[in-house]
Amino acid sequence: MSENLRITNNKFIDQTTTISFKFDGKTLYGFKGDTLASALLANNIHLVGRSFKYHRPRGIMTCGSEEPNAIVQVGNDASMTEPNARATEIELYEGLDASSQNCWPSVNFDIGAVNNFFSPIIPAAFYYKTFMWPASFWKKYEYFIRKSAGLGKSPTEPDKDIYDHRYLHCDVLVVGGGISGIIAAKTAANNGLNTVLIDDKNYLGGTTLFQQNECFKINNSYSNEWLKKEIETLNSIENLTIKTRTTLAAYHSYNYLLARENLTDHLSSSKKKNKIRQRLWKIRAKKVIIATGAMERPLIFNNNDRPGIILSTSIKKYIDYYGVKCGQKISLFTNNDSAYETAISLINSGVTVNSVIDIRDKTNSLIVKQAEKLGIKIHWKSTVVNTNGYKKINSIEIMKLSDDSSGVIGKKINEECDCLGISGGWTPRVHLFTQSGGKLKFKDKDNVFLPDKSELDQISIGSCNGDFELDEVIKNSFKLTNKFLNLNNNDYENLEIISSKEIDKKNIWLLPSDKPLGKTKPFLDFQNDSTAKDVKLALREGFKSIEHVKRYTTTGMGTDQGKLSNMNALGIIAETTGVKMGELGTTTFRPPYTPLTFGAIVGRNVGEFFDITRKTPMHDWHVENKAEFENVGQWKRAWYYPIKNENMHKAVQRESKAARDSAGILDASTLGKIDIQGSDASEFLNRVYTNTWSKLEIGKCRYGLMLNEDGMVYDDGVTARLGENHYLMTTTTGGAANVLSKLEDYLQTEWPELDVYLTSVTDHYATISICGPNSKKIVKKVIPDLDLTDNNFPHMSFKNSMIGKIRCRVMRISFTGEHSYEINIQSSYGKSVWEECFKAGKEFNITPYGTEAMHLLRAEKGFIIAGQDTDGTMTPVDLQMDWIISKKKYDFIGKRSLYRSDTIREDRKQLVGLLTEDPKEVLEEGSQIVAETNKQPVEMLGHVTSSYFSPNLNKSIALAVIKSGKKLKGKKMFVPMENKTINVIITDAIFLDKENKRLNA
Amino acid sequence: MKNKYSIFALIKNAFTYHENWQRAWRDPLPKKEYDVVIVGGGGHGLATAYYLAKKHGMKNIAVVEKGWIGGGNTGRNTTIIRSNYLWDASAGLYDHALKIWEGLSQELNYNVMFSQRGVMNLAHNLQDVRDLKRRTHANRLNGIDSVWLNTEEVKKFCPIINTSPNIRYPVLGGTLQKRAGTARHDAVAWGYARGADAMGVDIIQNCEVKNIKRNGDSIEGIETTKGFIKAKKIGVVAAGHSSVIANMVDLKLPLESKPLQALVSEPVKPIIDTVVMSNAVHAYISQSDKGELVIGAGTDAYVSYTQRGSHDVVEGTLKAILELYPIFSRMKMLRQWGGIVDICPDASPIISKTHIKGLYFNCGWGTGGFKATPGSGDLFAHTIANDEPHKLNADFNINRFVSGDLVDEHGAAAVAH
Amino acid sequence: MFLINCPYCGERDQSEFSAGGEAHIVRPKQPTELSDDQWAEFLFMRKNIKGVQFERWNHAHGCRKWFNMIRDTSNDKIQAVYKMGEKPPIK
Amino acid sequence: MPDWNSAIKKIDNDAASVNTKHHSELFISEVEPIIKLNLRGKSRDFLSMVGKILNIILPTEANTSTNNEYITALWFSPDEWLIFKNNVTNRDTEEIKIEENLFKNISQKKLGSVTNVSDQFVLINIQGKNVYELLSSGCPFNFNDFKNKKGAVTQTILNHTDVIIYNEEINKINLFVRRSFSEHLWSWINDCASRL
Repeated sequence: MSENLRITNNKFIDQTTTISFKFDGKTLYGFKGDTLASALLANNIHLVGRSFKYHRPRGIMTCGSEEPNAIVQVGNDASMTEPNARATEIELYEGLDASSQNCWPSVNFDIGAVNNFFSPIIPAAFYYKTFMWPASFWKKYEYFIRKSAGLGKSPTEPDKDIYDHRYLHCDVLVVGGGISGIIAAKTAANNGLNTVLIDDKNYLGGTTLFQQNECFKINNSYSNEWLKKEIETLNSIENLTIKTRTTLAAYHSYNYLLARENLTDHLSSSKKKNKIRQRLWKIRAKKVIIATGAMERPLIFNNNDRPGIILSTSIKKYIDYYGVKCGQKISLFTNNDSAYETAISLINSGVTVNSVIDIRDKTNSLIVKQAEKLGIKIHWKSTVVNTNGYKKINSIEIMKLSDDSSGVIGKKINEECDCLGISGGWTPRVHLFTQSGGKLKFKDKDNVFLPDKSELDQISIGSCNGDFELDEVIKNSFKLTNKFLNLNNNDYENLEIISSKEIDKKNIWLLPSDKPLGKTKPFLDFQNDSTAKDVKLALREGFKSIEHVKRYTTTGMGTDQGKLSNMNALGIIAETTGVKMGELGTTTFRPPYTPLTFGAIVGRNVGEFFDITRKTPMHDWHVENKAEFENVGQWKRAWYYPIKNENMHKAVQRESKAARDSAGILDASTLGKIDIQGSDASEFLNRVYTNTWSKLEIGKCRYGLMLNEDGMVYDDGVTARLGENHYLMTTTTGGAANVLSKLEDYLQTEWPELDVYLTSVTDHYATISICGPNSKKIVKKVIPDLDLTDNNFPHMSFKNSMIGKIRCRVMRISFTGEHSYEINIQSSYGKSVWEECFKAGKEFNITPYGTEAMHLLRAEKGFIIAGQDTDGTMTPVDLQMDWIISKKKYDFIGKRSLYRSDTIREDRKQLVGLLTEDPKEVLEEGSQIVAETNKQPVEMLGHVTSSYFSPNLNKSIALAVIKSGKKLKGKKMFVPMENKTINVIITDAIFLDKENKRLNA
Repeated sequence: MKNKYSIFALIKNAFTYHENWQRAWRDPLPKKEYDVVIVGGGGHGLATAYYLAKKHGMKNIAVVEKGWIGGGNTGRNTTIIRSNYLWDASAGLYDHALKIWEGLSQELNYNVMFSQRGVMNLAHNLQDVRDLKRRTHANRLNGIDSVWLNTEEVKKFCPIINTSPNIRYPVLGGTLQKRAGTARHDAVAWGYARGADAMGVDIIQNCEVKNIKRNGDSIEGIETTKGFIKAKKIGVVAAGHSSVIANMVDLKLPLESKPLQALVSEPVKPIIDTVVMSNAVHAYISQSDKGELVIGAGTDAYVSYTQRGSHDVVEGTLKAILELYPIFSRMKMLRQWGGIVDICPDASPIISKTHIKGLYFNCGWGTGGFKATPGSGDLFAHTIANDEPHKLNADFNINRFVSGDLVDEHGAAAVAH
Repeated sequence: MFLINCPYCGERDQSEFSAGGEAHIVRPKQPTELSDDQWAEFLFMRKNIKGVQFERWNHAHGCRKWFNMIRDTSNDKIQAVYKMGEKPPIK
Repeated sequence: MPDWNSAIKKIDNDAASVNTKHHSELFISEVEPIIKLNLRGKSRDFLSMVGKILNIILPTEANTSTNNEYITALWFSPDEWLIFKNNVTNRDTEEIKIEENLFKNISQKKLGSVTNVSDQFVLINIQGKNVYELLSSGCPFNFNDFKNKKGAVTQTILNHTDVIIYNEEINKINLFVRRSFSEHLWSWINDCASRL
């Protein structure tokens, strides 16, 4: 560490604890409390990166989140590396390993800097004007453009860190822990309001914390000492929650705000382990007080981008807060009073201040007088016309401004320096205010955009509201807070405040040089290398809107999102076009305020918590029996149960055969189940299904088809009439939630006169489906009391019974075409009853089958699956299910749509069966069907919706929808695949047991 | 005559410090009367004007834009271009556009950076597989270069995708259209504006339409913030604001305008060189030429003209991104924004005459209008010039909502783009 | 994220609700008597208003009740909520 | 006689029949299935009939509950309530009696509906100082008033899952979650609790 760059009497950081870290592979030392930036500066390292386009050397420029240049790659572990981190925000920790970005082979010698040489022919937006010839070469050009783009490197392995979310509801949220935020938070909390104060730094106090100057005093103390005492009292306030290292990222409507708390980034790697890295606070505040302060602006002049050129107040913070000298011989260049505070701090710390170059005519505020008293040389009404030094500034050239300040006059003065502080005035941080939808107004006197109208319950106070002088900040913050919260507090009423006041303000957005503009490099956006010349070029070419200029020149599109550049760009546009800044308006500030990790936004919802996993009561049995699972919505359904080395095909063939030969058992618990009660239950079903329900006998079941209002099939299932006014409806697995919500919608909105209640019982029941010729024997063994004779218990009926002391409901319904029973029992007993069925079925080789075999079995019978054989464009008529549409009913959901000119067409796509000429050839689901083979392009008549090899028929079968399919039975068609064409015959959609003998067997 | 853009022009202009570049387009005051007024200066509107002038010999054309050109959905989308649509009508429409994209930079003498880096659509469940295969077969027969990839091939084409079978919704395969890709969205608007302007089209910015004046069943002109402009024909291409314009003539459209959000990360060195979309887990991603990851979220379910959606949607999208690309957890969202998309019930657009003579609508592009820009402009220009649709947009008429003959891309495009 | 005042449960986060589109589009009592045009009007055509819109919301993850909301779609400001069947409190 | 099984796979192999888990300032336990009935009705007759049968006045104020020695009734909406037994009792006999009695007098008399949802929901009890820290990790509901209000009820979402939360006592809540979601939520709750 270069000792001479540290001053030792600094009180803010812990100079007794040394921390070692690496930068570009070199081991360096800093202190606890340093940022990476302050530690680098203390090591006399200014050059930390290269710019985006020209690869010009870039140094640390600020001390905060608006830093455009000092962005580094942190860590080199493939899973934990972080690109584009700001050196000014990284708290130093033991083992920190950072490196510069966007340079090769090194930041000191960067090949990419050749672009700087080409800069004359690559002005803003040059790429729109070239790389077009020859057309086929664009791919090659693009390869190089892309290669040179980007700053840091993405991790290449999954993140090992954990992120978290937390909701927070409060009366008052105060954003910003500077002097105004502290006053507001204290006032709110002391008056019983549940208050939260957040700040992105690891301390409270803002810039006042290190403002120790005779010109700024409160009640006879230095302003910083007064503030320190205020901060000390905060901990004892009951209603106040303070969150430091917490950045307000986004301010959404209805006072919904997102803040990111950094929990471990400042800890050494051993201490980070197993801790949550970042927590995203989702805050709902009744009232919001924004106290985010203001940002210093750079000045725009020739070669204003060299390492060693730093914002003036940042230099002050480095010396006063971190005890780091940014240079030994510092010049300051300003258009306002702030630079004088810096000059005085530097002198007090023994740093040489060459001079202050001030574009204003002589002014005599308190602070300027103090500077003069200390003997600081001031160049009034002067400007810096150039700077020198490639990798670090070594001198500046100063000239007098002409009378009207449009040019420079007189002799050029060369001043040697190793650092130049610049201050172009202050920009209120109105980002959050505008994010929330607030409208800005422009204050000409101060050249600032300030909060004006807002829809939300919020205020801005302090310098983000345009108060820049200490006394105004305190008085107005307090006054506004009182008014906003309807309080009559007088804590801060009678303070005696001494504050230097800025008398003169002057802005020249683009400072003149002795060279023509074309030969200068006045940078606006330091990261993206856009200059004032680029902005002027855009304007010349007709890009007048501020958004056009931004997009054309990329000004403000760097990782600082224009925090430093936007105001200057606007100023230059205003100066060039003669339009007032207030009329130009600003570009929109979008969330987040500073970049937010994807990890924090997602929180714990990764890996197993990515999405909910729903399980049936028998799930563990399926797992124990080696089932493969299929995702159906959020459900895990047993897909098939391979034995030994069986592949899916073999397992499904075996399961499907067993179900027809003897007995199969299926977990059908995922089907949606809705309990329907009420005196109008039958009428309700009449309206929601296409068929008639009023005459269904109690104890019987019926299949129903539900349409959308547009006439297209939506869902289907079997509904049982449990009592006079009582039904149990089943829906598809995937459709369950939507069907219930749709039915509720109709009941509550369209038919409130109906006395009907719907209650979901999907999870209450486990459903065990047993099918096959031996199913009856098995059910008999499990429920001996039940009379299973066909007379007593025919197909499409149900019986209530008991298994032991537990009630159950057995339905004789079938989705496979086999003789089949569904046992419904309370879910807690599902697994146990399933196991009993299995035990009872053992002698019949009962075979568990999964959803794939189920699909195969129903296809053999030509039963549709809503969502597979339908796609939202199929009517019941298209499905050849005309029989299910009641002709007698006046109305049901979707009925009218069935009679539109298109839906009554006879050549619509209709559901048919398909058989392949070669019975072994299984069609691919989704493949298209054509009538001619030798034509290109050829009309596609339809597609295959379901296709299987049927082990029971020993041939390939398929369901398909085909234009005019009904009429085409027996016709030959073709399924063209990539490398062959398959011949098929259109058939009836029922392949097996048309007479339903098996159902009643 | 406009200067031609080329590397030589750049070198030549370097000698004069680029002080002599011409305006890309003029900034005219509106004339009293135009043959055609296009309402909406986005990509589609500017392209319409361009093709009206270029292909239909019309000279007296204006584009009126209430803000700045390209400032709506043109400048807010995730720039994906593809044509692998399910239905013949859609495939015809979008592939017509894709073919124009392929020569657009040269045609406009403006580099729109059309980058055919491929678009992959992933399948995460068995129904996805069926749907995507169905689409691929249909595409192949329609002459569109779409192929099915199994999981290993997906991984090979884009190695950073998490194709582990142990994730919540494993990747079961996907489709790839190699001719698909992305383009530089702003450049499309600017390029068409420059091209249209060169042929005499007046591009009038900051000119908001306040009312449409009609005389019985035909239109007379538009009342704007810059005064009344007489027009023989009016083509409305106002995207999210289509209903606002339609309501001026008591025309109801089958549209809902909803917030659609997108976001970009900070720029990083190339890490993903294709476009990957996933409907089932609602995420799509590409990387811009600047290095930013460009990520699209879904729409909110409610109507809003605020250009802001709810945070839950962004969170849900990034959740899906991290499921598929866990390596991006430490990447940072740089900027997030919203647009207003007008969505038809069948997720297909309307390019149509109306029952009012001289009034035409091009709307309902929902979440995926950018990719169609050149085709949409060409076909809409045809429809306006001939007062009847081109065969490629005949199916996209308003009347389909009456007859029921929808072009239902919903199933295939829960998340379109 | 809106803060929605469910007329039954009180103020809740938007994530508990689902949106149901324009309100007061009454399902025709005699659909069979409508022309295709009239039916399409009911089925698909929407005002899609920029400004004050009447719409339906459902407290899907709370009391499951549908209710009406008056919201300005140009700024998302909710002006009132009222129960199904009630008259709008604002014209 | 079939056995009942918890919906949540037991990871700790201890003897208890339900899952329990200790964390710092939190104790989380699954409650053995008890009778839960969903009641729907709008009329005054409905309310008085329920009152007569159960000897309880159903709460009509939003987000509240009522209880007696045996039963607690939670408000769901103006026409929907959940009632559950305060203690595990002899499920197979007593439950059926209550349910059948209500069903006969309410559903069959067209006063409303009565639906057995005992196994529709799994009941998880969470107590300790960190209860609301845990809940606010995944729930947008404002618990500021709720947490001090014994008997308060809310239906909301916790980590994207529908839940019903009942404030049994200060820092002690009952959480009802649909059975098929319960194992996932249990896992999330414990993951979250381990990091509070």
